[in-house]
Amino acid sequence: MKKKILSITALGSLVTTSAYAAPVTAESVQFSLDTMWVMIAAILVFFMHAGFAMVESGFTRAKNTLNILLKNILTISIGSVLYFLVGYGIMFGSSNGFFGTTGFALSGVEDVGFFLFQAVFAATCATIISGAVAERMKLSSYLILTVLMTGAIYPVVGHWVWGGGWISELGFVDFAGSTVVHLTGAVGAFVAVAFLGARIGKYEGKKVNAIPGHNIPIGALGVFILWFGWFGFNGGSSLAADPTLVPIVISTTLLSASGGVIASALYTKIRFKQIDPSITLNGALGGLVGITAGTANVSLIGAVVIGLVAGVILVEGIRFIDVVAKKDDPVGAIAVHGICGIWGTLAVGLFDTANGLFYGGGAALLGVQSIGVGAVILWTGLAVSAVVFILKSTGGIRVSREEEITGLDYAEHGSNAYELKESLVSSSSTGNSAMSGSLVERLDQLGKSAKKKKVYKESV
Amino acid sequence: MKKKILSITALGSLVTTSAYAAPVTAESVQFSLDTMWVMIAAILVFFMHAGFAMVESGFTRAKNTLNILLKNILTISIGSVLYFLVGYGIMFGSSNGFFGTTGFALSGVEDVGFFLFQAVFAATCATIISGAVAERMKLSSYLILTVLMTGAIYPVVGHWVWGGGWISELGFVDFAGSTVVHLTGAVGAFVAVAFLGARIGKYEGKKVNAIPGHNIPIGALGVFILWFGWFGFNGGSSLAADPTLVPIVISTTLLSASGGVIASALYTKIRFKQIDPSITLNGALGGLVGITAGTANVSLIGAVVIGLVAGVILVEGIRFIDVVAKKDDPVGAIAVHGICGIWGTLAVGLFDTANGLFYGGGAALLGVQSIGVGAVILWTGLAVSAVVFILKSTGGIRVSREEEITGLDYAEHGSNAYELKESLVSSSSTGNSAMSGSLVERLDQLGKSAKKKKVYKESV
Amino acid sequence: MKKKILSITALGSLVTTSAYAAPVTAESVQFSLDTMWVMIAAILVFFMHAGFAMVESGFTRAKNTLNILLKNILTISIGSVLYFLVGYGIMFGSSNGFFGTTGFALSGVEDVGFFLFQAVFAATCATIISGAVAERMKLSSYLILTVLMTGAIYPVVGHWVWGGGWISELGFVDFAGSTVVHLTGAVGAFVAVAFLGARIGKYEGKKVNAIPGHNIPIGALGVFILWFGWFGFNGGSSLAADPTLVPIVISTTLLSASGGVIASALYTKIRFKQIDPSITLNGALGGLVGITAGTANVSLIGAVVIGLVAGVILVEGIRFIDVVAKKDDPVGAIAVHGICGIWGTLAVGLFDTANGLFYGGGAALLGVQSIGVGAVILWTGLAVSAVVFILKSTGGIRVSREEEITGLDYAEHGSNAYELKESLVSSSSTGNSAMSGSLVERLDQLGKSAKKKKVYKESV
Amino acid sequence: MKKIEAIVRPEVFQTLREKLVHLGINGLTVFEAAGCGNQKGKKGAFRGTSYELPLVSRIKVEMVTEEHRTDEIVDAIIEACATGEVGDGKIFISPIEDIIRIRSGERGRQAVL
Amino acid sequence: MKKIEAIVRPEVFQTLREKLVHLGINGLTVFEAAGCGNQKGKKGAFRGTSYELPLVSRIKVEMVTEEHRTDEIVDAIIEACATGEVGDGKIFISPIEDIIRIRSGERGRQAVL
Amino acid sequence: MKKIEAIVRPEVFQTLREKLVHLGINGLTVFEAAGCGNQKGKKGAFRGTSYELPLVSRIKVEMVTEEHRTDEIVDAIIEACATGEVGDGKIFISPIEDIIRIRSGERGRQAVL
Ligand SMILES: Nc1ncnc2c1ncn2[C@@H]1O[C@H](COP(=O)(O)OP(=O)(O)O)[C@@H](O)[C@H]1O
Ligand SMILES: Nc1ncnc2c1ncn2[C@@H]1O[C@H](COP(=O)(O)OP(=O)(O)O)[C@@H](O)[C@H]1O
Ligand SMILES: Nc1ncnc2c1ncn2[C@@H]1O[C@H](COP(=O)(O)OP(=O)(O)O)[C@@H](O)[C@H]1O
Repeated sequence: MKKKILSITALGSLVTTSAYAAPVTAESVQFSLDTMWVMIAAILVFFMHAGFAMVESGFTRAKNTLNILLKNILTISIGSVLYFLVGYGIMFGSSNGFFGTTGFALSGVEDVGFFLFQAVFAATCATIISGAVAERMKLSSYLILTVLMTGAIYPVVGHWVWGGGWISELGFVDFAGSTVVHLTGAVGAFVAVAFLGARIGKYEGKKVNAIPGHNIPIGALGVFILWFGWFGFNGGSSLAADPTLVPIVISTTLLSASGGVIASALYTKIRFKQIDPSITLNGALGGLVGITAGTANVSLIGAVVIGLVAGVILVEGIRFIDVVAKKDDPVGAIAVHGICGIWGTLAVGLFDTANGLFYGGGAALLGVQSIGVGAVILWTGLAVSAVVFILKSTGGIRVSREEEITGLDYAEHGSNAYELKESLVSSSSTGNSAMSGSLVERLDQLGKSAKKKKVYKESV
Repeated sequence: MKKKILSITALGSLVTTSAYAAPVTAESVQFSLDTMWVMIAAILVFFMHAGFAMVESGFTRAKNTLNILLKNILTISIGSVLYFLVGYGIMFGSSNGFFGTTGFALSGVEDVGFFLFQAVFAATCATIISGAVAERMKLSSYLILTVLMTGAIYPVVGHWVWGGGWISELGFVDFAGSTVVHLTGAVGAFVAVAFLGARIGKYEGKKVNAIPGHNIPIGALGVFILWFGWFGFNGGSSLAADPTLVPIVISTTLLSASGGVIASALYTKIRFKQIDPSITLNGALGGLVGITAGTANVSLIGAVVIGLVAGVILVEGIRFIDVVAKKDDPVGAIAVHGICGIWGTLAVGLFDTANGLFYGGGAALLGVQSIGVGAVILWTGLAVSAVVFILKSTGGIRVSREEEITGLDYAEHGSNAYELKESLVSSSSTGNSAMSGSLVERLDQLGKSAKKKKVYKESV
Repeated sequence: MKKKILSITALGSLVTTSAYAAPVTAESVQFSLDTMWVMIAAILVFFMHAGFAMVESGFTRAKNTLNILLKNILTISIGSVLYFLVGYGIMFGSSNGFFGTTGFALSGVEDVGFFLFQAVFAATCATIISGAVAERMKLSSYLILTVLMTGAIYPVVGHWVWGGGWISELGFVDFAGSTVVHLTGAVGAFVAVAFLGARIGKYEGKKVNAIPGHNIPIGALGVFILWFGWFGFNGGSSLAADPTLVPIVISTTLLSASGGVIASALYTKIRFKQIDPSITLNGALGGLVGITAGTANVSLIGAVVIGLVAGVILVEGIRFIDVVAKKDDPVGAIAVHGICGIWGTLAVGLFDTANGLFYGGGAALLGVQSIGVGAVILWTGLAVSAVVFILKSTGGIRVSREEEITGLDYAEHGSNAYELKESLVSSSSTGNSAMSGSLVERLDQLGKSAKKKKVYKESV
Repeated sequence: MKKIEAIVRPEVFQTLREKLVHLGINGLTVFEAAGCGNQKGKKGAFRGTSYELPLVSRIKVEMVTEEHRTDEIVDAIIEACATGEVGDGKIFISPIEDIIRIRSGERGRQAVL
Repeated sequence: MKKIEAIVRPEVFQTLREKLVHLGINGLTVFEAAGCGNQKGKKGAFRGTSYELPLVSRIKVEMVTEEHRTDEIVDAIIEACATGEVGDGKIFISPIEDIIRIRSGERGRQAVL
Repeated sequence: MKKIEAIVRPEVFQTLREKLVHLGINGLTVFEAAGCGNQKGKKGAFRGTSYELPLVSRIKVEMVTEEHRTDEIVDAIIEACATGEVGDGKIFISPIEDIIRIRSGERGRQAVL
């Protein structure tokens, strides 16, 4: 993305000189077109938040649905405002070598469209965490982490790679953010999950239990929405309506995601004897994360291969995180955004049609890509660890056992995501009410526990 | 929006002179670009109808879901056709001082793109009512009201403000329709609700009962879809692909909605001790309605503040309508579109960077904004009252008590939105059928009643 | 679409000559704009796959939901890759008279954007089948059919009509594919259904049983998403950002869909005494398929009429397929895409403002349109019959009776689309698990059968 | 001890519960049910095809109580649930031989106080 | 009076209902249930992890009837619901001491006619 | 034969089932239920309005067994389900006059082996 930034800020001066009333020239129209394309792309990226919200609520349990929806809508909201006030300045302000120090609250910034596109990216990075920590992290702790992710941790990474910082100087290629956005989010997720621990009932001794999602259709819709939005995520990263580039970016995006789906389906069939629908849906996301770094630099065939590999890596990655590393990630965010993010970044070193290893470009680019990945993991890992450690030491980051069993929706919000039976509830001792303690929903709220004869108090 | 209309209709002559085959000039390309942007925006606005449908069905009960979906899809359909045949002419036809009188069925109208953008707006205004009257208004009465809203009542308002009518002459600023679209819809909703009365079981003596929605995830999806579409709603209202304006409009829209979410979350936490997820989701809509009037005229900081205030006003507004005014509005449409619509319109008088009170522009604009608001409330209130009064006097606007208790889906359509149990139903005395009277769904259908020993006949 | 292809490939040479760094001219900007519009349209068409997935899962039973979602996401994935490798070459490669023979894996193809737009179309055609064969076709057989549809059968049709083949030479008008895409898909669906047979319990002697969908709200959302995407489907088929054409295409699309909704609602009211919500939602799709052929060639009034007629035809078409032809099509795909596809294609012969019968153009065009329809039915019917016949003879295309009764989700994937009760399941004999054999879901899984005292073995 | 099983319309359940509270009957367990009897089922329609719904929704309320209280409970049920329309439901009374409170292991009368 | 409780497979319920209608038995109440016994549960899989579903779905049908009709009802249930495969279910017969029709207050035999 | 009905907290059901399996009790049928008693309900809130949820979720487990096994089953239930907190639930024991295995028509003791 870096190179284009320069060209757009060069053109940026047009904004003042060729205002709308000024004479219309081919250059001014091209500038208008570039701007509109980036706006449309930003709107598509915004919509990815609907996708995250649906994926994360669909792949977790009904009793935590309101909470996860709330986390998602608050993430984009807090992320936008924070990035406006602070994050953008750190990411694209004039550098002190490590981060930017000007442009807070966009003071002195002319290119509002560029800010907007970057703002929806920042929130995307933060929301990756919400899925991994679902069903047990305190809302308040999560929100503090979101503030720091969008206000500081992510912008520093962004500064290094896209803001003209030291990683970009090495020649690191991350066109739309396999590393900058996805890996950063996933490292944050990994650290948070490590501090949080698994959901109750997930691991029992050597046993790994399955905790299936409650509404796969909306999860699947979420995947489609993410895929749809990703065309803006990758396509808009060209930052210009370039007819020689954008169609290629859109095509590699489509083909890699397709490869991810196909490979995940086939590989789960081989590995588990039947196609796993939930992992296959994740396969699309694996392919998308995988192509994000190289979307403008690889061939269409390269994109298919990157997607296919991502689809296989994803299946093993999910198993690894779940069974070997024993990190309880309900929606597979760490495997999707982290492991496939690393794959995608390194894949540029292999498939870049100019400098990639497979195209005779040698291993230099691959080396640079590895350094970039390492640096981002290190920084994000340390920074998020510090934040989460402090939060954990002061008040805790996890809801109580009772609240977790009851479900965060009822415990934190006194409400439920789905209808209860009308006839079984009264809102007063004198009146019939319109609500009810459904037999069915109640079961979900209570869940199981009590192995050790300890039952939580139900009065809240 | 008014000013731009002029410039586009000025350029409109290009359509005939510079047809596609004509020589390509910078002007003609800019015109193409403007047109494409407005088309894209219109498509996004169209999609808001999916958002309304999801919000309204998610926030009401399962037994009325088919009915509300039907109302939504019929609204956009009837709205489009009616606006084409009549509404556009009344709104943008040459004026008799009070409304337009030419251009019916677009005769003599060249700018089909402008019509299209306006048509999806008209349907938006009408569909606001469907949420407020949900779960009890007769489908037939609702449809007649929709015909009149899109064919006459809304176009008159539009004529006054955007069609060159008297309100616009005062200098009234309503860039994308906080007043024209949202307040108009909300006033219609308020009047309809006042005539309709509350749902059975909502108010019992002094008690206000909660009637929670049945599927908050799709409600949340609806909110995201609306937000997504709103970028077209506000962004397209520039009516031109202006790179100095559109990014600012998109940014103020994002930031105000974000502010609405943050404020609603915090304020419900303070007010009710826990964050209310359903109101927080509404908070986004409050922020969006709030910024709609001033989206092109306020600063980014101004947008954040407008959104934050809208988020607080919304919470109090919902409580006011629900508890004090005792108007039963299942989805909070009156507070979202009405109260935040008024706020947004007046906020221009405060935050307009050129003429706003807070920017040293004095109170003149605020006065004009107030007059506009008052005029729209008066006209819409009277017009809708007349319509609803006549409908109520002739045949009634409300389903029977029995139908309401059973649920409109079964009562008006003989069907259900969700699956019944297969094993409990037979479609004939001789055959096994594929349908069923589910234990669970039945409870929803029947609900409660019978305080006074009166039970409706179940045979339909 | 044909004519425009020429103009774009003419301009295509610009790609090499006027690369991004080259001097910006009005022509180059217009070319950029055209490309971006087609990209945006392609992204919208991609999103239609989310619509298909939601419509098809919402209108079928809960026990087959994962399977149908999987079919949908695999269709777009396999379709994209296959069309890239083979399909595009067959469709747009240089012709041997019958199909194209160059351009495989896009070798020698410059216009990647055009490929992309066509690729998402191809997958659309294939996915139409998935709805009709839902709830009983083996996943493996379905996927083989998808491979052949997107790799060969559809590209041949496309070659004839849009690739410069013999049908286009007759003057056949199918702007965006009522015949090429929709009818082709529907004929495939019809043939597949004919070979497959009906779902268990659908027809019993003379009785036709209803098998309602399990989640109409997501079905309705799917309809809205399809409608939204259709603006790209029709609008992008102009292949250029032509301000004199695109607004008309978008408007006819909106108005025809609206007409379809209105007519289906009214006509079911007349025919069945109450408005059928599920058919009314289909009405939008009927209107959309109906206008697809003539979207650029008919007047706005013509579009309304085409939609209204489509809405009525649809109702009778669904009844005809269901009750008279006794072809069990769970989502009504054959009526929507096939019958309305034929109507739409013939309607051009009537409503074309240049050559239509109703505009004094005589019956010539109507004749040509009929020939095109006949040819496509013949070719697709024969080709799909051959494929399905071979598949049926070798291994079968239908899941076992036991699997069908259990539901494909559990039978083919060991999983469920919705949450089971936590408390009733153990994942090991020693531990409490997080999953459960819900009373409720189980009922869905088991269904009914056993008329003849035959009960399937439940151990899987 | 007796078990009283009342099969009632869902919509009267809250009224019944409140009436029982007034009688001092706190303990009860309820189940969702569906039933048929003199009251016939309903018809539905989907895409123009109609189908029967032969059962109607019911709630079953189970109370175990001392013998001498059965009559007043039966009266309370009739009062709360009778509408006079076909389909009001039935009450079944059957013997219970022993009751145990799980929490304390108490048996018999003690267990339901 | 007797209460007949039949625990059956969901898929045979409609057949049973029709058979009972032919016998002139209209009144019954049904419940969703889950059970285990000689028949074992099933296995599921999610994201590569398998889990047990130890219970299978069942329907319980409750009919209160006069003593002399129990045998024909039991026979009808066996006829409608026996498949010969493990898991067909059980019938339990227990005493009912009184029946009240809520609508009319009628008791005993009258209440179930 | 006796019918043992245990009304228990949903979260202890799996523990109970495993304990019964160890006792050699395989056959049982379970139902979702909701109940109230000494334990009071909960409160919920929606859009700032609070409402009562007077019932709590319960599972009912039904086992029909030979008389001489009732005591050990009751003990097993208490062991698996007692937490000492109000709301642990009840066990009801009632007479069963006959049992039929639908599959084979076997009656009495044979039918539940
Ligand atoms: N013999 C019976 N055994 C069990 N339940 C019955 C019986 N008869 C009726 N019921 C239950 O009582 C409900 C009402 O009975 P019904 O005969 O329709 O009305 P009423 O009691 O007013 O005559 C039925 O829906 C069914 O659930
Ligand atoms: N002792 C019992 N008490 C209560 N219900 C039982 C008992 N034994 C079996 N059941 C119920 O009967 C069903 C079928 O019993 P099962 O032993 O599996 O088959 P079969 O009756 O054919 O031998 C079980 O799923 C369970 O619901
Ligand atoms: N008299 C009763 N008849 C039927 N069910 C009862 C009765 N009393 C209690 N129950 C059931 O037992 C559950 C627990 O009873 P409760 O009185 O709350 O606690 P405890 O048994 O610990 O004193 C209740 O939720 C209800 O389902």
